[in-house]
Amino acid sequence: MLTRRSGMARSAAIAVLVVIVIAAVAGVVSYYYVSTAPATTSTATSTATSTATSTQTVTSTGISTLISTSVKTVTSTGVQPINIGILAPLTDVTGIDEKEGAQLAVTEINDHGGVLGRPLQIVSEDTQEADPTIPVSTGLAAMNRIVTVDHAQVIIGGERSDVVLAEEQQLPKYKIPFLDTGAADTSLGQQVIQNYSLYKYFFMVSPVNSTSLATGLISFYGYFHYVEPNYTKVYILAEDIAVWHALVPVLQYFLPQLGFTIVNPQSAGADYFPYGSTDFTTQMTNVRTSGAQIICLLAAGQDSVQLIQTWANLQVPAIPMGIDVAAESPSFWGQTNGAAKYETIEVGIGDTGTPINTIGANFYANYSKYYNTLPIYTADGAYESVYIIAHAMQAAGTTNGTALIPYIEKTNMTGPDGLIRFDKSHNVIYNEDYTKGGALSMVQWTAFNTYTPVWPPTVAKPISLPPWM
Amino acid sequence: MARLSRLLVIGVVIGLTLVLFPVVYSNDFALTIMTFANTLAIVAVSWDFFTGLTGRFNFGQALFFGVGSYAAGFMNLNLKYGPMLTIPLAGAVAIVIGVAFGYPTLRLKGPYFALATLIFPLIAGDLTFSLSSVFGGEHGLYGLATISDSYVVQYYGSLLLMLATVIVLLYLASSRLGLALESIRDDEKAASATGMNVTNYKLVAYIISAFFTGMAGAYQAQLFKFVGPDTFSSNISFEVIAMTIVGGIATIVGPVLGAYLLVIVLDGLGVSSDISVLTYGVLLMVIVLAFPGGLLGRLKTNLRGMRIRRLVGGKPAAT
Amino acid sequence: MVLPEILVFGGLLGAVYALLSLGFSLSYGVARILNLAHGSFYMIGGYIYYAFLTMAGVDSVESLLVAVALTFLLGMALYLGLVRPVRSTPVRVLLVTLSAAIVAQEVVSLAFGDRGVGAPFIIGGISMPLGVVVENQRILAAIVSLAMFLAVWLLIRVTKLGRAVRAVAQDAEAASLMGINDTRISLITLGLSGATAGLAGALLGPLTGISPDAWLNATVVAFAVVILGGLGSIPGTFLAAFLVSYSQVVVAFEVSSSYEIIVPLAVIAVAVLVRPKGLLGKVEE
Amino acid sequence: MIGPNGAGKTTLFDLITGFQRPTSGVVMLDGREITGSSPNQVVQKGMNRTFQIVRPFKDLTVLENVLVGLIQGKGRLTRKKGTVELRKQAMELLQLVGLTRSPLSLARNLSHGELKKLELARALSTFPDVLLVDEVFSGLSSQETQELSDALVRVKSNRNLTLLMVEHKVSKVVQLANRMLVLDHGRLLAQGTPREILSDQKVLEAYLGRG
Repeated sequence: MLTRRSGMARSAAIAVLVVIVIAAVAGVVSYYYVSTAPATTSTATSTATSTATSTQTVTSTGISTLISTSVKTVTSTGVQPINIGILAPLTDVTGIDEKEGAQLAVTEINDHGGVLGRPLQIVSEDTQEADPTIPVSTGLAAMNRIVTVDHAQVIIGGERSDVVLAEEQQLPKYKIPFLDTGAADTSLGQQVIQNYSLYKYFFMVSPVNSTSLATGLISFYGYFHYVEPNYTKVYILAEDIAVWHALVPVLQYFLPQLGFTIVNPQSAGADYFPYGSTDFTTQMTNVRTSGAQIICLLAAGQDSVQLIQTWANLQVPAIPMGIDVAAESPSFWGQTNGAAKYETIEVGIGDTGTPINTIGANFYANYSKYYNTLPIYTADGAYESVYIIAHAMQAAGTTNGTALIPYIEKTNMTGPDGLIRFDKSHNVIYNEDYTKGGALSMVQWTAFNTYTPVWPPTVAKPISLPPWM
Repeated sequence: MARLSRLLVIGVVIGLTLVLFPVVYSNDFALTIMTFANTLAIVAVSWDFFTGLTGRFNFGQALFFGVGSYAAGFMNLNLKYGPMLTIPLAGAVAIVIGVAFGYPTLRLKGPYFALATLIFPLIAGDLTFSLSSVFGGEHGLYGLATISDSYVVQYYGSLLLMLATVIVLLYLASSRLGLALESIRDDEKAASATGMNVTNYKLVAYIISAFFTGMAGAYQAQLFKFVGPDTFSSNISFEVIAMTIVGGIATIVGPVLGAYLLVIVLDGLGVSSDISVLTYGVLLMVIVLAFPGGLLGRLKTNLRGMRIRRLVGGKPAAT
Repeated sequence: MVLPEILVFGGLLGAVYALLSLGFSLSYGVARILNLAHGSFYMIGGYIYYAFLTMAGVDSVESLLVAVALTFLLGMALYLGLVRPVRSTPVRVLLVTLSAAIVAQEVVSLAFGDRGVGAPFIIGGISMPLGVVVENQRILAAIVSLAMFLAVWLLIRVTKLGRAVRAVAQDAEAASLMGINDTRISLITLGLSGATAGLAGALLGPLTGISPDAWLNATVVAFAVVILGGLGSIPGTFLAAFLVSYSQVVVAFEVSSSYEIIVPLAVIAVAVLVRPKGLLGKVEE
Repeated sequence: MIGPNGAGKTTLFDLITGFQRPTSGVVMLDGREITGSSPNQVVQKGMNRTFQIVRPFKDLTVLENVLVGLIQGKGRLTRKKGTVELRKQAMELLQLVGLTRSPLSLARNLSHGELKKLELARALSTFPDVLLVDEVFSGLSSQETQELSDALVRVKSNRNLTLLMVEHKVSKVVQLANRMLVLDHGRLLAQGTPREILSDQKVLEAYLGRG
């Protein structure tokens, strides 16, 4: 009897514990309701005041069209702001610059009266996707929070293609536009074509999709063969991931036609190494023994940091020229202890450090003014995206996600990377000429925090080869 | 009422609270988080069923989670099976894998099994890349069919699966099987001296654990409409260990509460991964050092009381 | 066919693997401690070297010594603070070392970020043994590893302390009856395994880069080596280290680096099933 | 079976019950060869043993400790037999060995003497025809020794089985055993009734020689 009573007491106690646990969830969530909104508004307005000076520079750009149509003066007090959601790895440089780039655009737009008479406001959630060990579910939880708790009316962000693919799967549920500014995977756009009604919410703003990246790379190789006709032996070295498996055949088809010979010993005609490898002596030895003069490098992960160091340490007589996402961030030089010198990589033409148009120029000027650093490739993507949304909302006269889609599809706007238009797959259209589409550039690392454009010819400076070649 | 086992009382209380939750407090984000919690709770409970009862440490529960997810994704895309079908089938596939890995390794003495389980998910994770034609590499498998886009439906679905898992495993743990497993945990040699084939019993426990974990993986696959290599990540294996230790090992019910606690800390609060993982690392450390039985370790005695009642009908008095 | 490359790289890597695995084998063989946090010493060693060299501006050799010293202390701290209280129950030892590894990983990534770091070399330049181009750092790493491995081995073979260590390894109870302080021996053993793994990390870190989650792979390599050589057998560890490294390099060169990681693990999984006690493992229940 | 330390008594038990494989020779159990069978097979064939150092299921209750054997052992009390039968058998066993402690107390809380009784009860729970008892009296107080030998006497009378004991306490052996074997350095030194053995010269040397 005694034992039984104590037993009941225990179960009662545990029952209480459970209830407390449940209550905790409720508490957490309601906490989020109250806390997030004011926090970000205050930051938004504070930067807004600090950027009053930028008005002049901005109105002189292509955005003026937008401003003229929008209400000139709006007091953000009392008006319900439009929430622009930033879904990115906020503790990582890519996410930080992403948010700052978007914040810059928001500030500029709010200075000119916002959109539909309402100010824009950044809400952000951390997907932590820069850390490869973090599961997709973390990103999806963040996405859910940004929609259902922060009430974002549009999402800008994305970096790791598995996370973005998973996020794309959720769009039919949330029915709000998702502007991808990180992942270049073609399969993202394929979804839109195959099942438009479900996935029409997805748009790839920057970079151009991986196929276009390959196209750009190939035309660069053509140019390189013209300036350096003696370097023709190419060794294809790529991470063992699906996006590269899709690109390599394209390169294997076109490079020989441009006069190159692919010297890979592997049966696949390309050397695939595990994503996240740390030891590259095998690959670099194979490159050397294959007698290659060029390493056609395809790397999306941080592993290239180690790859390039091994390349430099072993003084492999072949120059790496290709796509290397990690190498696009300015910190790469430091990460590799300077080994990055001579590596030549593909970037958006807006990211070469030398702006191609006034918008780019102003973007660079304002960005470095407010944040005292140079933007990396995610920043201008986010910056452009905010303006795309602002235009669409202004034109549609609503913030309803589904209603916005046709207007986003009609986007015809100039940004730091060139003209922005979307194709059937909702990918930004690529064109070598930045006045006709999103353009690319090849840049070579030359010094700390600096790479110089070596392609397209319009901006090209001569390529320098490592002394050990 | 007084006749009911304490465990049942607790179970009912938890059950009711969870069933009523969406009615009392319907919030999309909270529901999503609770759905995650339910899914992970299934994995934690299955981990506890094998490791808690047999004492053989499995550091690779993610193996079954990933296998289940990919099996479900593969069947949905290529055979066009719906979630209702893929979830149990994924469990079956997990059983096959469980036998394939368990049969040879479970004979290993001492630490060798524990260490071997550390390896298997790593191999599987790498295979998803090397065999990207089948597993889609980093793309994983996407565009999967889902049961529903409604948060409430998904919540109840996961809750149903979770409660079913808990009840079944509780039943088994308090049965003759559970008794055999616990005797193996306490002394394998003595257990074999009672005439049981120790390896077979361990294998049975292993594949039961695999089955439910596989279904959990399949459930997440349809919830996300996506399966990626991250389903094999050792994070998952370690998380469920922490959850079980927090809730109390070999209690079957404890891991559920552990799962809720940790998921709320990790995803609910949305703190940075470093902080949240740090949190469960420290939590794990503190509990292992300070509360060997976990926060709810005392439930163990209830499990035992329940078993005794079932096997010999009521508690016998001293002789 | 690239025989010389396989010979050279496999050999150089094997030496470091041997050092990395030595402590893992010792702490089980002597103190019966299965230390899942062993790889953390490797990871932390790499970071300490990096931090002192690039941030504190200490010169490379000194940074190396600091790394060894600190990981030695960490090893002892791990034993006193976490392992000793739960020593009696192996399961809790596994758990507590696992939690230690998780905590270490997150503390490091809070301090240095999730992205890995690559520290500068101790000696730059390349040389060409057997006509294979190799960083001098890699050769140095191998030589130092071998030296350290032999040093520890001798320590255990010839010194008075070593005799005590072996006595404990044979039979802890008997040893304590003979007046040997089991705790002190375990303490030193964990310190040593920390220091050796830390040194391995500091030596290999600059070559492979080092990231907060590097501990898991390091633990797995150590485990693979030790399981192949037999828990607690030093000669077995030495032999197995080269088996693992060569199998990796051969696969990488002859098959594809995509299977570089998988194949050795699979090989080991099989080896364990065929010979659970390892190559030279001593039989224990 | 008696014999000086290191005579190989426990080893012989391990060989017979399948815990060690003999390198040569065969093990026969009433006519059938059982060489190299695993311990659980040996139990199913009707032979079981107790361990010199007791190995209880320490986190299980006393009751469960015997239930395992009743369910798994040669008796195989299936579910059909029902809870009542199982309970009856279990309680009988506990009474037989005279374990008065509450059947619901955890084995880890038992005294050394009680553990020895539990060990015996668990071995009996598999209904062996042959029971090997390994130094059951070692480390017991005279009080506990008495209780346990009484228990063994009860077992001998109530259960139809053969007891093979390894024992140092020669007095106890004389009291309990019908036949005695003397083992020394793995060889059978002598066998016969207790009286014959105690008057055997070789045996005295084997013991007294060592003092």
